[in-house]
Amino acid sequence: MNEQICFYRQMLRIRQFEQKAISLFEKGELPGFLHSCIGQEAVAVGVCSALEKKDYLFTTHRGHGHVLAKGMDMKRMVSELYAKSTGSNRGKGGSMHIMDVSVGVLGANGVVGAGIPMASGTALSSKMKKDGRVTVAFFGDGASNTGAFHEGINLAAVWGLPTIFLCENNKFSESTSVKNHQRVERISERAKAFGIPGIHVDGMDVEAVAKAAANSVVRARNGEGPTLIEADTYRFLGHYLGDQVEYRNEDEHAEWVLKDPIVQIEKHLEQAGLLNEELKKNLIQEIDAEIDNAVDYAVNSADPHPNEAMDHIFV
Amino acid sequence: MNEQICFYRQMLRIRQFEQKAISLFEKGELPGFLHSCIGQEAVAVGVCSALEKKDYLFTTHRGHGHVLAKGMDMKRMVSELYAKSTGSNRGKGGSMHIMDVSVGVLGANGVVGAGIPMASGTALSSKMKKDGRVTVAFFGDGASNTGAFHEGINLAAVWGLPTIFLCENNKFSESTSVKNHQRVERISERAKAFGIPGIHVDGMDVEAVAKAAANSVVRARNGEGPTLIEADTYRFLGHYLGDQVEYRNEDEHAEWVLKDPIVQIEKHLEQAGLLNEELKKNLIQEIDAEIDNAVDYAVNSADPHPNEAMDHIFV
Amino acid sequence: MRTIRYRDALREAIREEMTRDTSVFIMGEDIEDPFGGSYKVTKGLSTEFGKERVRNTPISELAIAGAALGAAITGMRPIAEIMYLDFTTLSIDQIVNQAAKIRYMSGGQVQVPLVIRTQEGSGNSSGAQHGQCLEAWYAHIPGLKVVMPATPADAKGLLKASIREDNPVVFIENKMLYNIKGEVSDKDEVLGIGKANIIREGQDVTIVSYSRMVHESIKAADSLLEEGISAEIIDLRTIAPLDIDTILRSVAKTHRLVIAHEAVVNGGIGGEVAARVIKEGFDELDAPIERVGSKASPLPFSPLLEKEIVCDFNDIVTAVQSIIPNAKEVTI
Amino acid sequence: MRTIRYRDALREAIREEMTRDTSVFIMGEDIEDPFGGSYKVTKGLSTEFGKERVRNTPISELAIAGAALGAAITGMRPIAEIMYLDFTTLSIDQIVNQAAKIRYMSGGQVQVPLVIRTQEGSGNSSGAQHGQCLEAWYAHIPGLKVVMPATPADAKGLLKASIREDNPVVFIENKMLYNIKGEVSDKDEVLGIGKANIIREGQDVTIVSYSRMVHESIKAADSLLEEGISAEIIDLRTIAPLDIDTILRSVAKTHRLVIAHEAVVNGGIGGEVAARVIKEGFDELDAPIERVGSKASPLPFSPLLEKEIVCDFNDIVTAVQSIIPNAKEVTI
Ligand SMILES: Cc1ncc(C[n+]2csc(CCOP(=O)(O)OP(=O)(O)O)c2C)c(N)n1
Ligand SMILES: Cc1ncc(C[n+]2csc(CCOP(=O)(O)OP(=O)(O)O)c2C)c(N)n1
Ligand SMILES: [Mg+2]
Ligand SMILES: [Mg+2]
Repeated sequence: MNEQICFYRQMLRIRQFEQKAISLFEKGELPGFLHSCIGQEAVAVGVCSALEKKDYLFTTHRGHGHVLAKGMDMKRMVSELYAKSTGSNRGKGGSMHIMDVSVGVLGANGVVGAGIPMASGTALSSKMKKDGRVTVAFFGDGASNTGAFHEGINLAAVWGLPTIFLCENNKFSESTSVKNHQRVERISERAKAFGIPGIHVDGMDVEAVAKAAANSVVRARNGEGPTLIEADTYRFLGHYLGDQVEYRNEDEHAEWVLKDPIVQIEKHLEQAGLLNEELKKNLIQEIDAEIDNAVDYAVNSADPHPNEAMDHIFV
Repeated sequence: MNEQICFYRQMLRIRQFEQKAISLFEKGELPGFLHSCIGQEAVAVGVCSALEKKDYLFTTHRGHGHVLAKGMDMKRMVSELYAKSTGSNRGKGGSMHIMDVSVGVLGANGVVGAGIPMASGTALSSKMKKDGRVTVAFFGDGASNTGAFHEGINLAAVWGLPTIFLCENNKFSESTSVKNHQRVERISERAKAFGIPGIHVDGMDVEAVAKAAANSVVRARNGEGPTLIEADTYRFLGHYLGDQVEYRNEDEHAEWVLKDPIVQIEKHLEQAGLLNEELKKNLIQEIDAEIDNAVDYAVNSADPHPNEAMDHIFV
Repeated sequence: MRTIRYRDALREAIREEMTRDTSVFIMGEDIEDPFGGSYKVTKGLSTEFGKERVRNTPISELAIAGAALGAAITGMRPIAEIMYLDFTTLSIDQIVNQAAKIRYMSGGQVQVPLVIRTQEGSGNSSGAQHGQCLEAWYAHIPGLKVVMPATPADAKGLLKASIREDNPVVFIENKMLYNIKGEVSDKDEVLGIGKANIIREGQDVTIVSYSRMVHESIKAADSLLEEGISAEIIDLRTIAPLDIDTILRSVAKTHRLVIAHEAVVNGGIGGEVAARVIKEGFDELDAPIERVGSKASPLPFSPLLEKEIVCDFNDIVTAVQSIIPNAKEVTI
Repeated sequence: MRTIRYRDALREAIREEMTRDTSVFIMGEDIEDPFGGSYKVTKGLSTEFGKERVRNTPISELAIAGAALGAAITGMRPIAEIMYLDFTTLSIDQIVNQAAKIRYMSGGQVQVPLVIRTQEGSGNSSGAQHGQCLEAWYAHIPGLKVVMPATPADAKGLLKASIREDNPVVFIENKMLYNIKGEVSDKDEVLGIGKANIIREGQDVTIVSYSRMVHESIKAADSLLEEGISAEIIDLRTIAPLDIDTILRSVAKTHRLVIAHEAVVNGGIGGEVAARVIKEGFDELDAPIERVGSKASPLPFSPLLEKEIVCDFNDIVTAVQSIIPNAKEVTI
């Protein structure tokens, strides 16, 4: 498949997935919380296009896009959202702790910033074992104010570890605008504190993201150390499902919605004659079928047995 | 007194004090640990020359110079090192926790970096109360790798607080060379992460330090927010008394000893005809008399009564 | 008297203290309007008092606690909100190594009128990092007071007391209590920190509890009453200092003790209470002391598994039954 | 058998495990040669194994623990040295919220062969932030094992066991023990985590202890023997899991129990031990359980005041005497 179509398809898949998850959540089918990544699909797809299956990935509470793009099996993923025994984490993790070691997804995290030092650690592992893997840690603009960010990246810088620190600046930390939680203009500037390259990229442009990620991955695999990438993007919905988003600046929002990464690539592909309504409909159908299939699988899966509650605490 | 002579005298006072403390410690008279600031006197004196008595100061385990320069009473200070009841902290703090609220010394700290967020808090207090005070937080190159550094300074930046973050880059974090614990060339560059000014200054030149500090204090008092100052200096002795310093690069050491801030200003004053052997001898005599007096006071002070052990836990 | 929710009682306490004393202010993540805090406790406050006194912070738990401490030792009375107790792990150096000790280390030069407000508790599938009950950690630290209200009235009266307190207080709410309603006085009622409350008198067994488990204890006592067992329920309200006298007096009457908390049994406050009672009330005890708490596991996401791990009134009933061999007639 | 120091025993354990298994490595502040660590435990190791496997870190306790955890879940066996237990407060999110839970949260997808090595203890005027005994915190967390050796032989055998363990271990040394000497086997002896050790048999009272207080317990027992009281001494060695069976068996023999640790009494492990014994050995007890620990205060700098706060063998003697009304003849 054409690379661009491929990107498009993956972004669409994430968008459709998130929309389905929202509707399930609203129907009360999914326990816990849900943090939608709608609007940020280009970052997930662009970054993961530069990765191999063996590479490691850390994500956040807003991680569905990342793990789908990394290749996580959708059935096990949806089952986890349903807290079923067939879930990737056997129902013990949920959206906020989703993990799939088989495709290098080393976990979402409920503690903002906490994946960053862990990512330095897996990259250290790779460096010591010379296994050629790189690690990507996704996190948000809000996370870039945590001590974990500073300590974790500094350590990777000092040790020259193969890590990509991928900051999705989606303009919000919960209800707080990025303008009010930091004074620095560009988060990529923070790379200067560590003596590593800091790259700023349009996070609504999947190809730009893919290129920046690919360059950083090459650097990492060559032993040249970590890179901090800031992808400029926007959280189209609330912080979590149920957030009333009263704090949102509607002009800002409207401006960003115009930059919808999926709409952008659609236009692009249409102009290039690579996409038409027919193909689009087919893609959506195919994607929705996969999603429905995954939901069916989850719904029909067994709950965990109560006896399992005390399993997996110790080896 | 001429300002330069005044600087010189204060630096000399710190140097003589530290030498006395070392000899007392080596004789086994002082409990706990001792971290000498010999070589770093110009930073303490330069910075404190820009402060008023009401201003707040946070220091570290290596803080004797700072608190002396801030105007702490030497008798209460030595008594604290002796763990006497007349000590500033009544013998409960020691060198690593020395505090004297009466001159704005809000404490040394045993946890590297921990004074930084506290300094943002006292500055917040000043901002809210409009009391015109500024806060200075001293810390080392090693401390600039802590999460506390990142979070504490970011908060002060976001809130535009009247704080001066004063990093003494003395080239070591215990035994670890600054080259091995961070990759950034200049710690002052780290200011970029917060969108605040970062200033690099020769920490062996007391006047340069004084000027940089004065500028930052003006900024702070004018409500323009915090400044990060990196003062380039050198730890002439080991990390603590007893450190064998086997890790030291002797060439580097020799180079820095040539920049001894006290020797530099002596030369300067001599050339300007402001200092001669006579005056120098007098100054030292006067200083030593003060120190001996303080030591006498401490030695003759009572130990804390055992009953005081459980005092001061709660108000 | 009005009937209001726990969350509103907390807000009233903050509001009244901010009105009363201009040195009181609050800082934390996302507490400003219109969001008004993750659990909406601060809703309306930034609108009323302005963003100088109701301050949103970056995600910087260490700096939140540290800056609040700095403000506290220089004449302000900060309330620092840490969104989840789980995240106080990131502030804990400032709480434990600094705030709890600075008065002592300085030989009494400063006082620390600092409130760390946070919340804990399971029951809504928040998973392993959004519901831990770690109050025992804070209760182990000399220099800290630890307050854990179970009702709207206590929430208000104890938060007011905590704000007026000149020592650092870790004030722990429970997320499942925010919506419970209860009567709250219209007056400026400030409760005493360190005083337990006998919320129901009884003869056969003493149930000591606090925070959410108080409500489970009440359910358990109701159910026990049906089989003729009369339980006295003590709500500790403050776990440090511990009101051991109230407990001992009750045990001297009932001769049986069950301690119930949501925290994991092992290492929880229950052990401390048991050990104190053993030492100071040894001769009063007619049966082993039973502890009820959650199983020694991280919290699972699955609601079904979560129920397996977390204790409830049934566990209290079972514990009581295990030390009262034969159900008796109702004695009150 | 050789007689070596505790610190050398620890070094031997690390050295042997690093030799045996190339996935073992160590990271921490100032651990490389020529400095060799604040307490010189790692002296010589970076020279022998290289700086790839013996890694100095920046002052970044959160990142040290987090990076070690990342390495642990991807096939390495890291030892993370945190210079003082007081500073583990800065790592504790990674230890407690991440390392202790990641296996559980992931439904068993990873194992966590991680050792957090640190040290605690008072006695050298280090003050309030360089000597706290907070092991009870870690013992309260499901998913962690907590090891606290008292002797060189245990230090070696238990550190080797901890390094081979596939679960996270918080390994807590005591700074005043580094120079004590003891016999250590020449063989590759790996001890079992979770097994207490009866280090002296006795009839009249059981003294349960661990880490440095084991040595104070021995002094106390010697002194008690002179007045005719025969004490059995149990060294827990591991406080999580707790070897309750060994304790119960001993109490079934002596019918009296004293628990001694350097940590503050209130909220310490002593409460947990007492509560377990009360529940499972209620009928065996002839006297209240006594707990010996430090007073509820931060540690003062003054050596004189420090001695006031920290418990020692005298306190153990007094505690034993308080539950044995009349000194008897020597029974063994
Ligand atoms: C340490 C910590 N503090 C606070 C929270 C609560 N919280 C969850 S998500 C979030 C905002 C995160 O913002 P950002 O990093 O920008 O990620 P985004 O949600 O925008 O994807 C906060 C404050 C948390 N989970 N962890
Ligand atoms: C959080 C923390 N980690 C480790 C230590 C041990 N320690 C004490 S001083 C020091 C080095 C500090 O280096 P730097 O900040 O450069 O200050 P300097 O000693 O050079 O003045 C270390 C690692 C500590 N006290 N606190
Ligand atoms: Mg964001
Ligand atoms: Mg330094």
